[in-house]
Amino acid sequence: MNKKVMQGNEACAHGALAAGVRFFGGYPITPSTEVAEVMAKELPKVGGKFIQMEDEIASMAAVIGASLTGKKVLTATSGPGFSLKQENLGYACLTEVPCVVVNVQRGGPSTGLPTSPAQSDVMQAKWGTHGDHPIIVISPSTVKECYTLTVRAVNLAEKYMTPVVFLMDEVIGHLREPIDFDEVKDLEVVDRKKPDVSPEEYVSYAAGEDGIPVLAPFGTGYRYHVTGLTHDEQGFSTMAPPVVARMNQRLMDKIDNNLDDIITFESENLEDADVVLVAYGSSARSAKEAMRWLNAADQNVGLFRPITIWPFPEKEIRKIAGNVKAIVVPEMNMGQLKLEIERAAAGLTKVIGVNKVDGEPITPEEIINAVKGVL
Amino acid sequence: MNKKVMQGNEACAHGALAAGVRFFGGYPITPSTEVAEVMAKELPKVGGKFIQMEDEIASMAAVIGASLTGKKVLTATSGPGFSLKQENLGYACLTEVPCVVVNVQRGGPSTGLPTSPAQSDVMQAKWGTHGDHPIIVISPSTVKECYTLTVRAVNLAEKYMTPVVFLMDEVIGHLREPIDFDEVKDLEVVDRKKPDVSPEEYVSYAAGEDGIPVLAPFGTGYRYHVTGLTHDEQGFSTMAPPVVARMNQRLMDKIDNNLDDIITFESENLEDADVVLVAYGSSARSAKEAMRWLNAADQNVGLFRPITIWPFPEKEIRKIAGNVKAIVVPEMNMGQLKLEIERAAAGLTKVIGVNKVDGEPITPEEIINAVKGVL
Amino acid sequence: MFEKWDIRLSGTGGQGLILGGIILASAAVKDGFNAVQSQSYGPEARGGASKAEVIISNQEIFYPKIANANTLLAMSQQAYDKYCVDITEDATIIIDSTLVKNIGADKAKKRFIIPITELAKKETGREMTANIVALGAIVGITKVVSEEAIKEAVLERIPAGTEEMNMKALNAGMKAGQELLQTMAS
Amino acid sequence: MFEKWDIRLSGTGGQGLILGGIILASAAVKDGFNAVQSQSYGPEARGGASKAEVIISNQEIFYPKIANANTLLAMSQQAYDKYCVDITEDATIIIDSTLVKNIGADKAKKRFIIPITELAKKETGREMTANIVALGAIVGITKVVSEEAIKEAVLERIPAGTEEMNMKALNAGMKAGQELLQTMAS
Amino acid sequence: MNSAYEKYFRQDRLPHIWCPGCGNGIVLSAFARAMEELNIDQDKTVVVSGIGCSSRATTYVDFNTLHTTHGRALAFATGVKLANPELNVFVFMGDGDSSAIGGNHLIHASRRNIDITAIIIDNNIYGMTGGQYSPLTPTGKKATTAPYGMVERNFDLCELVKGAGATFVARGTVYHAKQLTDLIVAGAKNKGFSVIEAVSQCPISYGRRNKMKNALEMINWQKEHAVNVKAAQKMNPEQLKDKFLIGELYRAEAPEYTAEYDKLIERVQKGGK
Amino acid sequence: MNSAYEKYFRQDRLPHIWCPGCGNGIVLSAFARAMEELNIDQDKTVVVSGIGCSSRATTYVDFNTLHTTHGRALAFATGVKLANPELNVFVFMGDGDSSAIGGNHLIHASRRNIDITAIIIDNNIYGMTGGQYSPLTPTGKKATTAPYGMVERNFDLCELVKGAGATFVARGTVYHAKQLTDLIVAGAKNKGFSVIEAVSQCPISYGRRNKMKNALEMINWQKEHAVNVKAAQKMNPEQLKDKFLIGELYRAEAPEYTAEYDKLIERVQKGGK
Amino acid sequence: MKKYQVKVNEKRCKACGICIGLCPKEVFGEDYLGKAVVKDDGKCTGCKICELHCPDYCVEVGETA
Amino acid sequence: MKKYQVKVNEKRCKACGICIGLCPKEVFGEDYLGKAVVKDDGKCTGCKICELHCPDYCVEVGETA
Ligand SMILES: Cc1ncc(C[n+]2csc(CCOP(=O)(O)OP(=O)(O)O)c2C)c(N)n1
Ligand SMILES: Cc1ncc(C[n+]2csc(CCOP(=O)(O)OP(=O)(O)O)c2C)c(N)n1
Ligand code: SF4
Ligand code: SF4
Ligand code: SF4
Ligand code: SF4
Ligand code: SF4
Ligand code: SF4
Ligand SMILES: [Mg+2]
Ligand SMILES: [Mg+2]
Repeated sequence: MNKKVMQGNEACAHGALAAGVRFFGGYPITPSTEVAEVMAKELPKVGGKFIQMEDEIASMAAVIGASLTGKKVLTATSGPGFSLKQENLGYACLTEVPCVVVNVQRGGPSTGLPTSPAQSDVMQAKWGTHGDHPIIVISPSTVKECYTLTVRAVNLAEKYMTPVVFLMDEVIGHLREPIDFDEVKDLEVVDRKKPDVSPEEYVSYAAGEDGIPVLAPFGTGYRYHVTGLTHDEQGFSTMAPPVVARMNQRLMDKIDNNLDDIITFESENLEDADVVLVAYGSSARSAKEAMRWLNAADQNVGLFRPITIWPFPEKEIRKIAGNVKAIVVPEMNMGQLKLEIERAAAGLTKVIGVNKVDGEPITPEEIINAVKGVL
Repeated sequence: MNKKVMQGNEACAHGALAAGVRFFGGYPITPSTEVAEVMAKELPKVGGKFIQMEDEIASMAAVIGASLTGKKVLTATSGPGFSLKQENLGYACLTEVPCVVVNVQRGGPSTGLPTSPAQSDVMQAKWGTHGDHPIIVISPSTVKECYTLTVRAVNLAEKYMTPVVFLMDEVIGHLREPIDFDEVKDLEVVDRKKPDVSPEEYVSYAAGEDGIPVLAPFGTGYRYHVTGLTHDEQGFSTMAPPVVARMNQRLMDKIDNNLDDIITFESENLEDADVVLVAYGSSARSAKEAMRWLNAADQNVGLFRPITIWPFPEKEIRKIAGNVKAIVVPEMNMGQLKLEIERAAAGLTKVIGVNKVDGEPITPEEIINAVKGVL
Repeated sequence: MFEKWDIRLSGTGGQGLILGGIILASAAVKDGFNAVQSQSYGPEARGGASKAEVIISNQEIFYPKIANANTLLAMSQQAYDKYCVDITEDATIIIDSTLVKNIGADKAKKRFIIPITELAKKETGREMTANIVALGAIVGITKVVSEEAIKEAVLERIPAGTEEMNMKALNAGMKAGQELLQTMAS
Repeated sequence: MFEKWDIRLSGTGGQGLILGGIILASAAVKDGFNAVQSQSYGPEARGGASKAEVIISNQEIFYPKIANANTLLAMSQQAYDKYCVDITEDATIIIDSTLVKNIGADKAKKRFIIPITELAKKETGREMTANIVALGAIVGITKVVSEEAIKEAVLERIPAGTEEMNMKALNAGMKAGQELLQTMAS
Repeated sequence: MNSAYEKYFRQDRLPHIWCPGCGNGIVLSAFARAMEELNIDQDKTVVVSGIGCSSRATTYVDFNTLHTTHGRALAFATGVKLANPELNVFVFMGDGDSSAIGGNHLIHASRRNIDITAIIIDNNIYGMTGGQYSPLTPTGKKATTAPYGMVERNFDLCELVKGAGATFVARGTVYHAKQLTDLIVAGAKNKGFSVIEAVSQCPISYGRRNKMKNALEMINWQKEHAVNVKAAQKMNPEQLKDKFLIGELYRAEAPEYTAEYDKLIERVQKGGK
Repeated sequence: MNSAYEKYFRQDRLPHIWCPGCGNGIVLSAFARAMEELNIDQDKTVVVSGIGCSSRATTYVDFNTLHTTHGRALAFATGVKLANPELNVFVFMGDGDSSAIGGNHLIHASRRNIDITAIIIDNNIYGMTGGQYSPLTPTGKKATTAPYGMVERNFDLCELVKGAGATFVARGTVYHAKQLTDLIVAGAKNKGFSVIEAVSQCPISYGRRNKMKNALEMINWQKEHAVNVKAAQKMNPEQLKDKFLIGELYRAEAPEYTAEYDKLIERVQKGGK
Repeated sequence: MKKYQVKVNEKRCKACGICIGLCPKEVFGEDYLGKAVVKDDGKCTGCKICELHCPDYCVEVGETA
Repeated sequence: MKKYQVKVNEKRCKACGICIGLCPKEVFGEDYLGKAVVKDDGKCTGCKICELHCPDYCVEVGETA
């Protein structure tokens, strides 16, 4: 046993370091700043680079630039900063440059409640930038997961050559819990592929059978072009409709064809549940607490916790919807993932939101009351 | 008859002028630039102000600042610029400052296809900024509507004290069609309410029964505070949960309680349609053309065209879903509003997308083929 | 009767073809028709092939783009090569022989070859007016809009002070078109 | 048996209560318990009332916040007034009488009044160590964690060079707590 | 202070949220005295700020106040001023707010020479977020994101806005509180874009970390290191080592933007081109 | 040109998309010749650009090329350079790209003195979007968004970056194409942030609207209005009226950012604080 | 010689120590919480350094008789 | 005196007129599309102004015998 009490934000930073992140570009913002602060302190020790850029737009740009040199990269922000990163986040999606963007959600909209928790950037994490684009969004519920899932986020980014949004919330970000470092010391670490052909044969955006391109680090002898314009396999801009269609489709497919690998979730008591709670992030903790009490009172209540928020575990929800009286969705927002759950449920069951936007976390009691209303 | 052949972008600018817009702050971007160019030319003539700001963030800020002096304001942009405006768009939502944001959609993601049409910012228009927030989004299908609906957009902004997104696409923006100015000369124009109490009694964000606050123009003797922090009725920041909850709820309610006034749509042949096409923007023109041919071939095909995209005409779609074999949704994206339609349809019917992201508009033939597949 | 003209004006950036399209659409509106005009851009709306499309119809026009033109104007070799294949069976095609030297790729039955740019230079001293000459030729050949309407429409859209020059250009084009039409008819 | 401690440390920014909470949670972990620590911020995490919460349990801790504390430390008047109402029926409440002058708003049956800040100054010469004195008092009174664990935890989290001073503070707190406990028990 | 205090502060909003010894409060009183000296019409005055401790200033002063987004205050203010040039517009910003995320708006307001007076409270740090380095944190100093000392070069803010075109550039300090009022008055009177950098102290997030144990020590540091620009002319480089200049540093004549726009409107409405 | 052309251009990407007579092509050949003179390692060189006509440069030159988002080229480049300081980094930007939307990154790259060479093609206009005014459009000139003449003041770009801290600042023109190559070479050799403003012509979106009928006329305008900074020293204000300076305008010594960061790493890894 | 009365709004004083340290005449002392208290305003010269520098507007220097 | 051969890559020439106008020796003329054509490179002095200023890299000045 090698337990250390650590904050969620700190754990995220240490997870990133363990995953091999060696470049951090960011801009401070509550409640995510501790991620940057740990990186500023730790990166030089391992020969990595930390830079506080002039704003979030520049931070996002800097990590993309750094990633193109072959480094694993991270940036961290919260609501307003996440809004500012959107344009360049879209650039990373299209140019297929791996990077992890941490968003520790706080109360919104606008400057809102900078020190209060919320989960109101869930839809923004998928739809925040213009144009159709793929995205992977992962949401931790414990401090330990802040560590382990950051490793996973970095792995997914490198494997699928894509930005991954690590969607935390203020409760988890500032919570301190023990992590047993013996348990997390052997996590798998994935590195992006290197070209296995000579520079002459290399075609940057050709993408093999898996649909994932191999981008050689700048400076290693493979000269190619990267652009945010819609481009062809050679990486050069094109307006030819068939090429455009093909490239856009591949971009989506590289995620959509690998849902089984990308989507993870936790579930409990689904078998003969009358009501299933669907919750993520810190709200899933409230939901678990509620379930503990409800089960103790012999109520058949189950829990489904999406860990991968996007792509959304649609299939699993559909299945649950067919078997229950109601799905109850506690979220610290006005009902966002609930919309997607409703869509997936396709009228098979009621979907009931437990929503709260007053800057306070949802309590187990509030969930219990909602469940009692339908049982 | 007083017809003039005009471009969609131009018509939008002239509509804004007719609605009383007297301030434009923008930053050029294809394919929206003509809106700015017309405003630059016309505003000084009527004593209004045009400014090209240093970027889209600043443009959004400037129009909000100008609106607070009591002016009606407009800004215009496209994809990447719309991404950049998001943070301050959220600020306008929370501070309840009326403004109209034109987004002439182009191919994305990222820089994408700057001169090609797309409809891939539909979800972004609702979810692009962090935090839960209300938004009104309107989408025109003809050049005439670029004029008349811009007037409506300005009216709604002023009436509901909220930003309105005017969501065009490149096809409509650059299309030239005749407008008969005799037909549009008497459009209703709405001005925001003025305080009907003395400065001493004035409470900026108190909001009357209608839930809409009255913000006195700066400089008229009503001194108050505006902040993007979550605030109380006096406009000052607060973290008190009940106040936060109340203010956030009112913000949503002022839209949600007025759906009948805000939501408009066009429908045709819904009565005994086997298939209904749901389309908006320029794709609705392709859909109409398709319907014309299908009806000519005695097929029972109807059309539902949301003019207000957000809030979404959910009730209407639910009703249609109950009566048809399928809903077909042509969109120049990978299926965005389709998701919302699926949700609203709640499993009552099939929802089939006709999607295209190659930079070309959807042809009537493509829609006809999709319909034939289900008939 | 359902009447519909799908007209494509093609050439290079800077030739004023979009303005030509607008004028044509305006003229059609003056004649009481419905009309829409659109164009497609290269990556930057400059250089390379340029095209403007005009649809004119006595019914409402929904879909505003043209797949196959029934009238094509080609004012550059590149544009000719690119667009002469996307035409209807009985399309009319009008070619500026000053700029298009290799003709033959198209399968048009009604092909009119006119040295439009040369004519513009000769008649007005300025190549710039080639688009107006071309409009004249189109109207002269197709009669898609009335002479009156096209004149009015041209006058509305050109810079003040250039009226005379543009009328000269328009008339030259119409005359060339009509003459050619008669030659072919006879 | 399900054992759970809901401990709230309250005072003003700058008193080091969050560090106190972290140390307490760490000590609990050393003792083999589960523990979580959280805090709430004012608009800027500085000034005004500050609170740190620690939950210690022998079971997994899901919901990490505290509604009603069963142990409350109050190190400012404002914090006392604000938080002394949100406690369980049988809560233990520990008050720094150096800073809290008006006592009585709470309904706690187990109320311990200790001049924590004064004690810190006296024992170590530095008010700064009041948080450690307070920790000592909490442990002395509640025994929520072992003396060993709290010592280790303190030593792990304080700046090098201040070990002696902090041990003094901790011991002073424990002693004060234990003494008071005995007095009350007797 | 008293009369200025009573007139220009929102009494019901005090005490402010700033930490003990924070320089923001002192700058704000210097501002209030300047308003008094200008005998300004509160109804016709807009005070805009960004996000940061310093930007909370707008909560406390009794004008039309606009607390905007981080870094964007000048862009909002530009909209206010251009839409209604009759309004007096002042802008409060922090060093990070104005020169990091807001740097672009700062140089463009300077370029346009729009009639706005910007008061930049320079406490060398991001106070609000707890002490990260800013573009005005001196090289070598510590911050939570510069645990080994600030490795970047810092701006000379006054040189920056001068290079960008501001027509009134001054620096003051919290210690020289009276002069600060004078500089704000002079800036307000300049018909164009005026920048007053107010060197201030953040004992909580900057001082402690950089071996200045309290506000008093920091204020005394200002006293010892600031040299009036006029006095500096008679000093040699040796004497000026480690010192910074205060006072009116730069002035220039240039057309003011909103006035030029009004002329444009007049010209256009008369049919000009 | 020939050997530089063959070596440094992506032959298969030409002809470029620029309009007839556009200055971008001329600046790019000046750049290629500079690369030849520097005998640069293409594999170890990254060329970054933003969005605009000028920024299309990265399509045509045979390096590691990165065509980014509008205004952000320097922020991307900062990431590239800091992550791998062994790479030579050049950045192409337009006047709008660098000084409007990208102004903040420009001043921060200047402040950091990061070892990047920025070539700003100043054609006084937004070319790509068809002729809107930029912060470098001279007051009074016409643009589609300044139909009555540019009402704002324009930046002096070189003064701006100097005020922000750049350590090498130069201006060249397309007409003085050989000198432009020399300036790029000198900029590249400066260990720090170097800015070369390349005055260029956009006949399509700027010239025509401002009574210069073609590229040739615009190039000749450059010839007639540019004065070498050395020659200028001997000229009186009368003679310098309406003229602009070209050549090396400013140089300074300052620590380079990525080198400083490497020192920091060394210090930390040795256990320093 | 003029006489001055110095008042501290104790409620609002945040105990920053500025007035105490800056007053050239040592007019102020501090209470157990570090808040400023007027020890002896007889020495006050009316320079108002304290008033100008109190970040919380709690010091008031008035002229008496 | 050295002799020079001047070549124009006609395919790539965009007819901008720069080389034609800048050449001090009037070596270039233009064809019917405005493209540069070498009229007489006998007069060429090898100054390379044309080559340096062609935006489309179509002019090549070579030394001959
Ligand atoms: C877009 C955005 N990014 C980051 C933040 C977080 N933030 C709030 S204030 C601040 C910096 C404040 O520093 P400064 O401007 O120097 O003001 P001070 O607090 O020191 O007065 C930051 C980074 C934010 N609110 N919005
Ligand atoms: C965020 C964003 N805003 C606006 C644009 C549109 N845009 C593309 S290039 C450009 C300006 C180009 O001007 P400049 O930088 O001077 O380059 P030039 O084309 O003149 O070489 C603009 C505004 C964009 N692509 N992205
Ligand atoms: S953190 Fe610093 S700047 Fe902010 S209020 Fe406290 S002392 Fe002032
Ligand atoms: S628009 Fe101007 S800058 Fe752009 S390619 Fe054409 S001439 Fe060059
Ligand atoms: S006025 Fe001067 S002397 Fe009097 S108390 Fe204040 S600082 Fe001291
Ligand atoms: S300066 Fe003000 S706040 Fe500070 S100690 Fe004196 S009276 Fe108190
Ligand atoms: S080298 Fe000089 S003289 Fe010869 S053709 Fe070129 S410009 Fe003319
Ligand atoms: S400079 Fe080049 S492109 Fe221009 S005319 Fe001469 S050869 Fe042709
Ligand atoms: Mg600061
Ligand atoms: Mg330009």
